[in-house]
Amino acid sequence: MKSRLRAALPPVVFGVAFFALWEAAVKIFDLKPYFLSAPSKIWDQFANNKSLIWEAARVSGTNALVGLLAGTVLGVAMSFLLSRYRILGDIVTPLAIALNAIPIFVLVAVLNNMYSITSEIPRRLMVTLVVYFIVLVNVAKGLTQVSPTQIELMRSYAAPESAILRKVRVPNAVPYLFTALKISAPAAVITAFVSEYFGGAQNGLGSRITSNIANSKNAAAWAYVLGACLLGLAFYLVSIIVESTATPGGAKRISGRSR
Amino acid sequence: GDDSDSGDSTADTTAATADTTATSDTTAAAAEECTEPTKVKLQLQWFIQAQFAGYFAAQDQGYYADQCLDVEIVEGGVDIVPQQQLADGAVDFALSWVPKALASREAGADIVNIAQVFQRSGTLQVSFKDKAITSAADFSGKKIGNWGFGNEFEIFAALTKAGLDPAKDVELVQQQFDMAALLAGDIDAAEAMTYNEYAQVLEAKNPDTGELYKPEDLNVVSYEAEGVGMLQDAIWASGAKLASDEAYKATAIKFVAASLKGWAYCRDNAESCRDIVVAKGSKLGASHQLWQMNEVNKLIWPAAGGVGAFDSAAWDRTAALAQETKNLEGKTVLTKAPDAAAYTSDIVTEALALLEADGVDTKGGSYAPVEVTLNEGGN
Amino acid sequence: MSTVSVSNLSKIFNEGKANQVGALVDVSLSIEKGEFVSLIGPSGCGKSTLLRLIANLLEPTSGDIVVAGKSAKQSRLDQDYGMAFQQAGLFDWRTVTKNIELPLELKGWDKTKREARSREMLDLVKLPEFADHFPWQLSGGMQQRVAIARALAAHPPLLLMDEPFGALDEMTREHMQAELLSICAATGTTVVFVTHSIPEAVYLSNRVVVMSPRPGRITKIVDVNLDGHCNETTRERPEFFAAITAVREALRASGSHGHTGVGVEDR
Amino acid sequence: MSTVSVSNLSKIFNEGKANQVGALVDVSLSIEKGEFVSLIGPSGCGKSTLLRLIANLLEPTSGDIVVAGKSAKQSRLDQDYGMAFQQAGLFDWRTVTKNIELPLELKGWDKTKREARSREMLDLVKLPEFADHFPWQLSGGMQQRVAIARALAAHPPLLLMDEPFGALDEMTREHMQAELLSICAATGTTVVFVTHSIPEAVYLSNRVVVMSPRPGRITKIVDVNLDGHCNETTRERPEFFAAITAVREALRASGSHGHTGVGVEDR
Amino acid sequence: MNPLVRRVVRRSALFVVALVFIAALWEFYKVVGPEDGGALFGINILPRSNSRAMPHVWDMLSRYGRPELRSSERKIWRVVLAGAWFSLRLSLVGFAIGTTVGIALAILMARFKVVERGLLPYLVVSQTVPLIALAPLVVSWGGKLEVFGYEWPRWLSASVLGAFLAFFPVAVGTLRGLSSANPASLELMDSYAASWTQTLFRLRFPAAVPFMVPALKLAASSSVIGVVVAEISTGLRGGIGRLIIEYAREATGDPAKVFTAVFGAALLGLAMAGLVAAFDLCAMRNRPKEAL
Ligand SMILES: Nc1ncnc2c1ncn2[C@@H]1O[C@H](COP(=O)(O)OP(=O)(O)OP(=O)(O)O)[C@@H](O)[C@H]1O
Ligand SMILES: Nc1ncnc2c1ncn2[C@@H]1O[C@H](COP(=O)(O)OP(=O)(O)OP(=O)(O)O)[C@@H](O)[C@H]1O
Ligand SMILES: [Mg+2]
Ligand SMILES: [Mg+2]
Repeated sequence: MKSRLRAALPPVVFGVAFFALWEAAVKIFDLKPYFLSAPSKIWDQFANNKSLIWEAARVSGTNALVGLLAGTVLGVAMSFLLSRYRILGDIVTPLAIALNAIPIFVLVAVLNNMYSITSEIPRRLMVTLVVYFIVLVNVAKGLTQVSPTQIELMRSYAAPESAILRKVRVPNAVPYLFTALKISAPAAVITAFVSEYFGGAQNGLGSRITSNIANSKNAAAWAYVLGACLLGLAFYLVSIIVESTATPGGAKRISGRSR
Repeated sequence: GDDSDSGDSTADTTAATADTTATSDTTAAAAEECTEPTKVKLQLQWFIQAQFAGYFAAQDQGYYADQCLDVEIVEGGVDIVPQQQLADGAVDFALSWVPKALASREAGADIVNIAQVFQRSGTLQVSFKDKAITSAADFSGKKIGNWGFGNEFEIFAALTKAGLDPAKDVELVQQQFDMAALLAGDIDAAEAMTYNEYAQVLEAKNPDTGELYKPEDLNVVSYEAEGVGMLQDAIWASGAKLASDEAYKATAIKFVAASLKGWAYCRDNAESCRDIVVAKGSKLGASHQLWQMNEVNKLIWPAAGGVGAFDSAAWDRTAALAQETKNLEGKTVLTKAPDAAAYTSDIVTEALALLEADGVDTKGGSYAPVEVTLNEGGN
Repeated sequence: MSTVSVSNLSKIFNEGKANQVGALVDVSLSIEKGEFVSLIGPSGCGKSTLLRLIANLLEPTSGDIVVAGKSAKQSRLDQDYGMAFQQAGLFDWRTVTKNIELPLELKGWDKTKREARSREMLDLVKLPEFADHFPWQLSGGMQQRVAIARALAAHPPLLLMDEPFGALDEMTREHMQAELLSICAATGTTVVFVTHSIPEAVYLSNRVVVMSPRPGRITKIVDVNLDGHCNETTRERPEFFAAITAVREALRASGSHGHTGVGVEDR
Repeated sequence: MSTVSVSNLSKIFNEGKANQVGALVDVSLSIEKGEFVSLIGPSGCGKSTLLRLIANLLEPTSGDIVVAGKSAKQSRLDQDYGMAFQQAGLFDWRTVTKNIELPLELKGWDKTKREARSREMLDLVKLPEFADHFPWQLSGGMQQRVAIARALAAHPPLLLMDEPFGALDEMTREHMQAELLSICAATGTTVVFVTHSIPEAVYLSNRVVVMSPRPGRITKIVDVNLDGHCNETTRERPEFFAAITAVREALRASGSHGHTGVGVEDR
Repeated sequence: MNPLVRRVVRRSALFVVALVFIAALWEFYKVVGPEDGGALFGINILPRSNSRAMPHVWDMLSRYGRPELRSSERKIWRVVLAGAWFSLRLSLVGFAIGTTVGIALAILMARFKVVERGLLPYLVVSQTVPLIALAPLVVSWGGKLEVFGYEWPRWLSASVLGAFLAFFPVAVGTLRGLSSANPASLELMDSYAASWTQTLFRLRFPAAVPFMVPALKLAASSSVIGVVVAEISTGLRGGIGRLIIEYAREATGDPAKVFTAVFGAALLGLAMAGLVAAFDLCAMRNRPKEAL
């Protein structure tokens, strides 16, 4: 108990100091509310608009979640294909690298025209794409980078390729999948906001932030930003929790391997 | 390219400066010769286009130089809020729509409207004939496009006036930067400026006929006609500096005068202004820019009280709408009435006097728009 | 009939390429049922390669291998042998028990039978209380013991072991050696055992096969005559020291102990 | 005056916590200048811990350590010793030469002097043609030889070595043992040497310190009297075998060889 | 042929194959796909295949060869290339700032555990702050700052936003790398009585390089994203972000045009990725090759 308290102390102290400085800066430099609001004002706004923020977070969060799930499923499926057929990997890998290097969100403008702007599909597709590549790269690595000794062992048992897949490759890839999820969870949330940037239904966090900023409602905008941070954090925490329940000692395995 | 050639015609400088001296004694010292022009930064709301032609014309025609000003015109962006740039001191003057600027003022930005350039609202809601949307009351149950970024208040005002709840009775959709959503039928009616997006529709090909869309294919709801038009492009200045800094005030007068003279030039030379804007690097096509020039002129001219002057009825209506209209979040633009210091007629009055002395027609009573043919893609 | 019979075996890696390696050249060896044979020699002399060839994990370049009267491949498919590798090669995501049960699972044993056997094996390697631990919670030596348990689990008639005791400390090692000998004695298991340690080879084996590298070949086979292996005092008997000396000399005679060569070790 | 003097030394890890480990209890030992002392004992008996304490890489829980007449800390700061660890611990990004030069760099030696010394060391460990190779291009045994060269490079008066020959094959190991002995004889270096191998301990040492675990303590010190260590035939002499037997018995007497304990190995 | 050259040639060839493959897929869909989109399993997942939504590949390619505007001579490929080059420079500056800040933070966190525990959670949170909320702030602050007597150039705001996205992966990756140094190696340095800085430069940093390479790759693409978003957001002229938004406005009448800019952004991303790959080759030259 005591040690847990001590572990929590530095972040709390840092946070308090940071917000105190912020609050003080606003007071001392007399920063106007259109420019930067004090944390206390932002908190007021957050408390007053909880239901609105929750509504908006639900919309963006749903987009992020749907994209996250779809991207994960597609990424896992594709990485299975890649590990099975080398030639496919040779063709897809350079594309994946190239696509990964593009600021993918510029595709939103294009996707919005390919689908209806009133639909959430383009946004979800965007998230799907981003997640897909993260999952693909990691899981494919996990499926192929198995210890040669283990493969040799399975062959000494005269195990068929399907048994090697089930008993060696898949379990070996599980921690990689979770690493990918930990990276993609916040990425999915951010992508969901950025996708709102190019138009569409005006009910998500991203569009609320822009419209409040445009209307000089700085504190309200930052209250939504706070909502955005909490949503991102929630996604991140959930992915960590899922990992620790799904793979006992999973984190340890990865860190052990990287050493 | 914003800071480029600010006028090379120094021929008639002397006359202009002589006039300035007569009206404003603070600049008496600069009377003889313009040795070091005052640097001025103007923040636009958006990218370079004919919507801002007057300022570019003033720059190009040397009107600013005549006033011994060296004006840098700063482009806007999606998230650049011009009045905030002004309040932060990053620029000296900014263009902004009145309701948005008043919201900033309420949030602590000390800015003052010194010239109301656009006398009318140019916002439309455009839809295809088959949707039968001829007034705001017809919005009910429809997908209504808007741009967000604070440009949507007239829609809310019209909805409110028609007895509709923006959060329930319509589906609001943020448009992209193009009109594709309207053409594709994703939205029933799109927000459009007379001078820009409306033209974009008319520049697109109708796949059914193989020809460009015609005005006859469209229904147009004009918010000005609906009685909910809010004041748009105005020149804003720093309130604190106006109050304390005489030199700034003098600069403001000269700047407004030269800018309005630029607008007068564009009224009479629409094609030339189009060329100036295109030369400045606008990426929009030439026929589109000419259309825009013409439509913008219609929003400015004729100006009964003189270009840039304040019509208190329009001002009060704008302020009232801004206090009453609720947006999606149930908030109004303003929570209380703007104070009297939100605009001042002093500057524009002196500027108009300058122009009158210069023989400029500041009312444009005889203004008549030209006919513009749009080409495909605005080219 | 010999359990393992290798004749004129050669293995060349990357044949015809720039990095061609003659790992084994013209190796012949015959191992009787119930015999314990150790392979010893400097790093890179082809001990592991020979073991892998017998296990049909590699195909020979030339020569014949007969295991339990069948082709090497058939005997792999029939699961006639158990193998322990130089590296423990445990599965991180399986508990110790589950690791030991793996070969049994693949053979299609049912659950209760598997569990009984794995408990028995854990007792043997003295790790009963670690049944539900994960490999990464064990020390290197303990991991290696689990790997040995796994190799023994199916009671295979032939054991192929590649330096299985390398990571163990001296005392544990001696215990494991004694256990291995008693198992073999009880079940008549044939063992081919790779080691770097001369005393270990001598203590365990009926015959010690001494190899030399570049190219890998057999230079000498030392017969060890220590009747009654399992005796605690064996290691202090003069015959034991005599055999050690014989193997050391054979190793020294085979010359090249690769001080300067790039003896790529595969661990 | 003794080079290393340890009195009533105890080391308890995680004191006061649930996972408290008494690694060493009340250990006293005195090592004379020029002496070669080996530490032997089952895994987890505190050999590495004792070496680390002498090197001042750990602080003792109680007791005194005097090295070269100074406190352990002072003698670390003065770089009075060279250390070779259980793992080679070479830096992947430095060539073999650069790895050997590392301690010299940190001592501020100039370039030419460093180069001369590293060449000399490479000759000693018989790896002169690998000077510009990177560690990962070397076999495990070769890497360990580089680590030994690094430990010897500064010609420290005291050498602390933790199973330095573990990864070497038998023949290379014998060569390195001979080299180490001749260096020590020539320079009068004092050595504290940890090993798992009884023959190695006996072959190298003046005294073999036998330790037992839980808690780690010294159970016996065996004096070895093999005058003239460097002889090639030493290993075949009866005195050699006699000393081996003595150490084995001391080890067995100390009993607990930790089959079932959680012998966390630190490698 | 040099194996490195051969690998590069093979990679490029495969890349071209992949591109052709994608282009063929695109055109194939245009033939079979529904004009106005459609549903699959009840979800409206099929995109519209009409030419406003999906222009023909050759239309997009030929658009590069035609002038940007009727009134100008400049062919679009030159404009896009110039835009990509402009944004590349901003991204490089952002990447440099982000990397520097990230490494500095990592060193600080590696040195003082308290800083790590206090700061790291907030670094994670900082990345979920949408750029759109920050862009106006940075632009305003920048407008007030003077750097060494020079006025804060407007483009620097874009670079700073790029840096804001880029610093995070670098900080986390480097921190992980710095603390990944083998405990045995750390003990070795201790036994040499090496100071913290000596250990940092001789051991921790070299040991961190393998962790920094993937972090830098992420940082490179993040800095591009930051810069492009900032260009859109602040209306900075000259870069690819600005072109995208300008061309997007014209998508109504000239749908192929916006694709030219999107591909320009891809090129930009590839250039940055290539840069990091070159660094990777260079820095990992003497490291063991990853076994596969
Ligand atoms: N897959 C392979 N490809 C190429 N060469 C190989 C391969 N496996 C082994 N070799 C080479 O074959 C030779 C014999 O290797 P092997 O692993 O059998 O040696 P070893 O006697 O087991 O050595 P150690 O005692 O180090 O384990 C070595 O020179 C090695 O480099
Ligand atoms: N840093 C540490 N924290 C906690 N316990 C430790 C630590 N280092 C060693 N120990 C414990 O101290 C005891 C002695 O460890 P030490 O490493 O000295 O053993 P050793 O004799 O060198 O064993 P080996 O032969 O396996 O190297 C062991 O029980 C070990 O678990
Ligand atoms: Mg081997
Ligand atoms: Mg140890």
